[in-house]
Amino acid sequence: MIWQLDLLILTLVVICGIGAIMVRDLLGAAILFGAYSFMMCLLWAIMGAVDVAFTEASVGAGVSTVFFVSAVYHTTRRTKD
Amino acid sequence: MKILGLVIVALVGSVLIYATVDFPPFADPESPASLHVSPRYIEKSLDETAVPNVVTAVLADYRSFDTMFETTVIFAAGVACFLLLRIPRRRPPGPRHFRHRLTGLTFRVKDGENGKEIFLPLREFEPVDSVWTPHDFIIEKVCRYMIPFIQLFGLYVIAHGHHSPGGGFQGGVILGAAIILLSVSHNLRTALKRMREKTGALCSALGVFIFAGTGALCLALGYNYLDYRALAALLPGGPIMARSHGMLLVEIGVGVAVMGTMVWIFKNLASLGRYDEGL
Amino acid sequence: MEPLYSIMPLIAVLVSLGVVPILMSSRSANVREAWTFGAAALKFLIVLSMLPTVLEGRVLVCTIAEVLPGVAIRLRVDALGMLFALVASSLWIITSAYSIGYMRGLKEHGQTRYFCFFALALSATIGAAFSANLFTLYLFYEMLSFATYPLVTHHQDAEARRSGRKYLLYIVGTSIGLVLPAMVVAYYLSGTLEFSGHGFLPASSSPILLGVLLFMFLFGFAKAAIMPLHAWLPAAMVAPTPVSALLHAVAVVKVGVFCILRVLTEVFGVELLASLNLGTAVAYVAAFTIIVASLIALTQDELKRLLAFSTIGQLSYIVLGVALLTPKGITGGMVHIAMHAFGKITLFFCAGAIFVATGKKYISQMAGIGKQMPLTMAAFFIGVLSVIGLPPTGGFVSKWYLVLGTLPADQWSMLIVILTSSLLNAAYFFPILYRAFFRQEDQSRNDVAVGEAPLWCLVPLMITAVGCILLFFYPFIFLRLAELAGS
Amino acid sequence: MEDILRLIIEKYNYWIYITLMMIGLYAIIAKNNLVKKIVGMNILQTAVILFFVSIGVKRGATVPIIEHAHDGAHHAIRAAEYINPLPHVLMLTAIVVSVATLGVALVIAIKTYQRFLTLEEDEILKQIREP
Amino acid sequence: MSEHYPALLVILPLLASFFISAAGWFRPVLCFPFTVAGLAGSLLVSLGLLGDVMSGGPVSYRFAGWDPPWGIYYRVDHLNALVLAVVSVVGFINLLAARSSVEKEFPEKAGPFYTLYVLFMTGLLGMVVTGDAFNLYVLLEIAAITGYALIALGKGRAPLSSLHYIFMGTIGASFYLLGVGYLYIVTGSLNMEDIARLLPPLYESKVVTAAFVILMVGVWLKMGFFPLHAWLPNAYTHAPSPVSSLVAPLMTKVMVYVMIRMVVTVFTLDFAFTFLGLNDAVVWLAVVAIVMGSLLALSEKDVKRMLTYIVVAEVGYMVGGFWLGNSAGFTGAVLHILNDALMTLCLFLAVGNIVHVKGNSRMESLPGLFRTMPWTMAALVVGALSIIGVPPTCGFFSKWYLLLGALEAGHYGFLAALLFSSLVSVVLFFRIFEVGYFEPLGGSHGSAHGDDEHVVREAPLGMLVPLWITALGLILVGLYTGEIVGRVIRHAVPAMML
Repeated sequence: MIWQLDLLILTLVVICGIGAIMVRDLLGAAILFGAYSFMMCLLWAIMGAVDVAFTEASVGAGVSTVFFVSAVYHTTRRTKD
Repeated sequence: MKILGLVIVALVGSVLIYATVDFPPFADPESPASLHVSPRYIEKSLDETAVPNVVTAVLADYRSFDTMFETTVIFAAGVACFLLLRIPRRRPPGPRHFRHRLTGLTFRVKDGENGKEIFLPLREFEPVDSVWTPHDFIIEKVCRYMIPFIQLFGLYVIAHGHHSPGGGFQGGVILGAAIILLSVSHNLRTALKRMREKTGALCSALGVFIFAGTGALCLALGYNYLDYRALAALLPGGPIMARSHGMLLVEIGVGVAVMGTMVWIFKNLASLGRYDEGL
Repeated sequence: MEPLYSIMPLIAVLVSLGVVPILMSSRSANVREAWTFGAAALKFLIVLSMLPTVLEGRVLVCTIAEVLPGVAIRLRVDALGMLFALVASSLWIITSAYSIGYMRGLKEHGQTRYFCFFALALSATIGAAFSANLFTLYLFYEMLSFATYPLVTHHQDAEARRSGRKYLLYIVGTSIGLVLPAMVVAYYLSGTLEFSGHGFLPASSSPILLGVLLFMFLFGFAKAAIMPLHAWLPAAMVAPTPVSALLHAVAVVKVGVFCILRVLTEVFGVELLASLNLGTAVAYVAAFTIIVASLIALTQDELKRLLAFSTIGQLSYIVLGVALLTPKGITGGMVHIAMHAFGKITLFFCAGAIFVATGKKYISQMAGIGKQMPLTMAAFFIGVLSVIGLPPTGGFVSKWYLVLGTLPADQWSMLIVILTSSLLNAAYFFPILYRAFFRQEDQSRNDVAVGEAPLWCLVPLMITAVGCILLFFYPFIFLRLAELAGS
Repeated sequence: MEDILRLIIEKYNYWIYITLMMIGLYAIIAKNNLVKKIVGMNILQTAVILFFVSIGVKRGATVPIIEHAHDGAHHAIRAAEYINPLPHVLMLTAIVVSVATLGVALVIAIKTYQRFLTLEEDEILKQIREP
Repeated sequence: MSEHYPALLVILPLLASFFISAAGWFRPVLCFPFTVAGLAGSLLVSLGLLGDVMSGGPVSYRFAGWDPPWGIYYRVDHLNALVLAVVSVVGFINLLAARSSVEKEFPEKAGPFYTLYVLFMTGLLGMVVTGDAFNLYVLLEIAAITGYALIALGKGRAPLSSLHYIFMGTIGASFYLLGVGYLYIVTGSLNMEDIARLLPPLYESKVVTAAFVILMVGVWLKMGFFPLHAWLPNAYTHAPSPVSSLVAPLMTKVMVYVMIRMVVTVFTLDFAFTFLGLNDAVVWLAVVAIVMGSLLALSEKDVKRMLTYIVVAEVGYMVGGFWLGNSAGFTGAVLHILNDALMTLCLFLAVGNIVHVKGNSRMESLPGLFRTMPWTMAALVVGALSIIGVPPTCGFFSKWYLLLGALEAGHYGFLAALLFSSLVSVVLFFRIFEVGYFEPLGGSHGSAHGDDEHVVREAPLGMLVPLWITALGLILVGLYTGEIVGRVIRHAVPAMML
């Protein structure tokens, strides 16, 4: 485990998380959420949880994001907050 | 609402921080979690189940009952999406749109006399929605060539889950993602041709059934539920290998269920239950 | 003596419950009434069949289900219960007859429902009479509350709705708000709720707690209409008269009083009450109710309301008698259940008969009515005598015992209360009789010739009036039962 | 001071999970947009998963896949050499649950949108109050 | 076969779900029979289990043949045997009643509806029977996800209510999971009994305290305990009637069971009552829950919504009763799980019938109902009497034990709250009955007072029969309270409370 990398990714995770709920565009939020999931997946891979990381990569960063995008596509991108 | 949110967050956060102080240090090999139950999994699983990937062994054998319900959760979510979104009604009468495959020209076709539908040869024309949907040649082609490899990889992940990271769930998601990719890069109709709605839905239920059925088979053979040793009566290799085989069977079930459900949920979400063009 | 296990009490309770489905399914009025009668007669016979055993001093017991540790739904026929059941079941027959006349005479709607709930209410009354413990008593008490609600609000109009609301508020409010916690406390203190002839509350508990408990029970059983929780009774007079008659002269209010008697004699026990001097406190509350209710009755113009206030006063006689804690007083109080029931039901029947025949509800309209309806008013006169407590009517017997009861207790003030209230009773009843017999009716409204009420109404009230007189000469069964219960 | 610093550094994974959890919780409670709330919900769930995965970490241990499994030479496996696999198993399940919840939540959000034509909670509530 | 009962209990509905789902695609007519078969199977099994437990003591089952701390382990003692029977009975009766509504409201989606129905039941039954803290989480999510979907099926604002339920439910479940994680980090185990064995030396640890708090908050969120109840009324009101009458009686009760199980088996009473000493605070919270639930119910104009607030108040009964910390309170709480499940089922079924005939359950649609729907209203009366607590309906007896427990604990606030809520229930229900009884059917006042003309427009028999089974069940359970307490619940009372 390289702690500098670890710390960097942890910070990025938090940034992506905050970004996902702050950005005023739902599509952007969805993509940021995908990035968040991907960071998370990296983090877990670093921590040795390869199976979990694998799952998160395919589910969190992959399928979840697609779900989000299709939901946003069928509703609206507009948001007030 | 914002203030309430902050107050609640502060309250919960303080409880969590309060507790964290007493946590065993991070990554401590002497922490209780590392000493009590898990050592047995690491030390014995190879002997007891003949599966080197401890995660798979625990997932599909020691705690297989959890995993069965995990599959059930996914199945339930699929059924839920279907129940809520799917619009079972037939297409409302009115003009339809077709695109000529070669030229990309779009035709508007009205229904014939007495509401009879006019069929165009689907080899040359494809139905499209009234809204214009772009199609990109490069993406279509690249994806078309990638998808078989993705699927192959998915199968590998399921099959090789005993020895490397992966297993039914991850493989199932990858297989499902392949279909999703197809419908994103082309359109939903194309994906529906590859995997009809009924097939996906039945896969979803069938996967759960394979899992639960394997357990019930063990029960029928006189062992406890999901005790794969029972399968030694049917498969070669003795009780330990039977556990390994049982796990494979179960992982296949999980894979089938997850693939079917992921596609199923996506189809409903992407077309609002109408099963037309999709995204 | 050993209790006798018998299923008879259960049958007695269930008889009227059993006819409910038949009543509901029958479309014909005649069939319905025949069944009502049959059930009433059967119930009376069953009750009567148990009388000899009870007179021997034995009790009959029937356990239905053991619901809580140490508490069962259990029926037990003892002397006091027998006394009450005899009164209620015999009067049910008469009231059934009267109901038929009244309901047909006025062409009331919803007669099926009426008879169903009537039967249900009777079941609950007999059940209360035969309860073997406080819990069973409470069960039937509540059952009676809810079964009588549709009867009270039978007219289904705005006034009935208001009165029904008041009725529920008082009755159910007090039973849940006061009796239930009191019962839980009693169970907590003693671990049992069983009646056994003497109190089960441990004498060692704190006197303040016991005092509070006693008053929770006293006011909690608001059916007894002890002031200040009496207001529901005049309000409930919107009900059809047979309901008022049976339920508010016999069943409902008497169940309330009966519950208080049970609490005084079986939960606390005479010794405990005497040692804590709580009897006197209860007696004062009762005395207050007697006097105030009589005074209010003086001001009433609607006959049924007047009767209601008279009932409130009379009920407190019973409580007063027992609260004196002397043998004669207890006997007097218990016998008064029967005596007052016969007297008051006669009066209600008369009021109803007047209403059926003439449509009149107010005393001020009743001038000269004694000439038009001589039989009814004669019965009314007998009822009045009984309620005031003058010979030759049954009311005299109970009042005599009450007066005797005050003497050994040195309760001169109570004696004065009883005598004063008798005078007040006379003061509010005699003007009615005077108006009925000696005043001429207004000539302007004399164009319609009015006769007696229909026979179905008239006969029952004659029977009860005769009953009042008979009870003066033959009160022995009731006296014997009351003495058995008091000893 | 040094103690606090050590506490912070020693458990920084735990602090991050608490931060993420608070972000998620805040989004669910305070955000107005339904999809934002769903995002927050997912962040909350991943935070819990991060916590569990952090429990499993062991210094000096490797991924829980036993090497040289079938090479015949059977030497004793020491638990300290491998990362605790149990939290991983649990979290696989938790991820699945979270994606299932996500799917259902999005579908219901779409249903809500179809009915009210907005995803803003305050606007929906306004529509309900004054139809 | 009987040694496999704990597994069969959960497996039968799960296997049925496959057949129902498949039948939905090929022969939709078969969906309902498959559902009935699956749930009837698990009903029989649960009754068999109850019998086994009553005669032979607790039963346990090792899944996949692994021993407890390593494998998943189910354990059935008197407490969960009773709750299992309740859950399966309620689910089965409601299923029978659901058929007519489903055929009327969403005939083409019967397949997925019944699939979710059995999965919901699977989740609940599993939650009750499991002895593994994490397994409980998974089953909780099954029940939750199916519940969300079923609730969102309703009309009007149902999707929004369901979405709120999802948010709150997910927070609750995540908190639960986090609590389990906290326990895991200090003990290293997930098996409930194993955790209980390892915990005592760790009581001083802040982690255990925090785990307890978080876990309780999570569970309370799920059951709608007072300050955390905001999602409940909307979700249960706007759900389709067969769903409300399924979710409302069961979900809260099962969560109460989970709370009891967690405190009794995992943390042990020593920790929760003696070490933390939170009882008084929680009981006061329950008092607030009861009072507020009753008051909020008073302000409602819709019968179904009013019932949901009654559910909130009833949750207060059970939580408060348990936290009184004595035998009578515990008995009352457990008995109330049984009674309240039946009572709310009865009431929601009755309201479901009204909705089926009238289209909604607002006060305006009630006039004249005693005349047009006598059977439904009569059953509603029975249910109401039970909620009020009138003997011999079962509601009285649990209230009795609760009162006794409050008295024993010297907690007069709780005692007063119980009585208060009973009185409020009288007002609540008689308000309904007054409208149904006094206000005439049509506009004109006189017409309803005519002759006994029969204008009966009842719900279909398929809905009436289950309703009346439940209503009679209320009385029977009341009469057999002594048996139930003496033979089952008394053995479930933890030794420390005796």
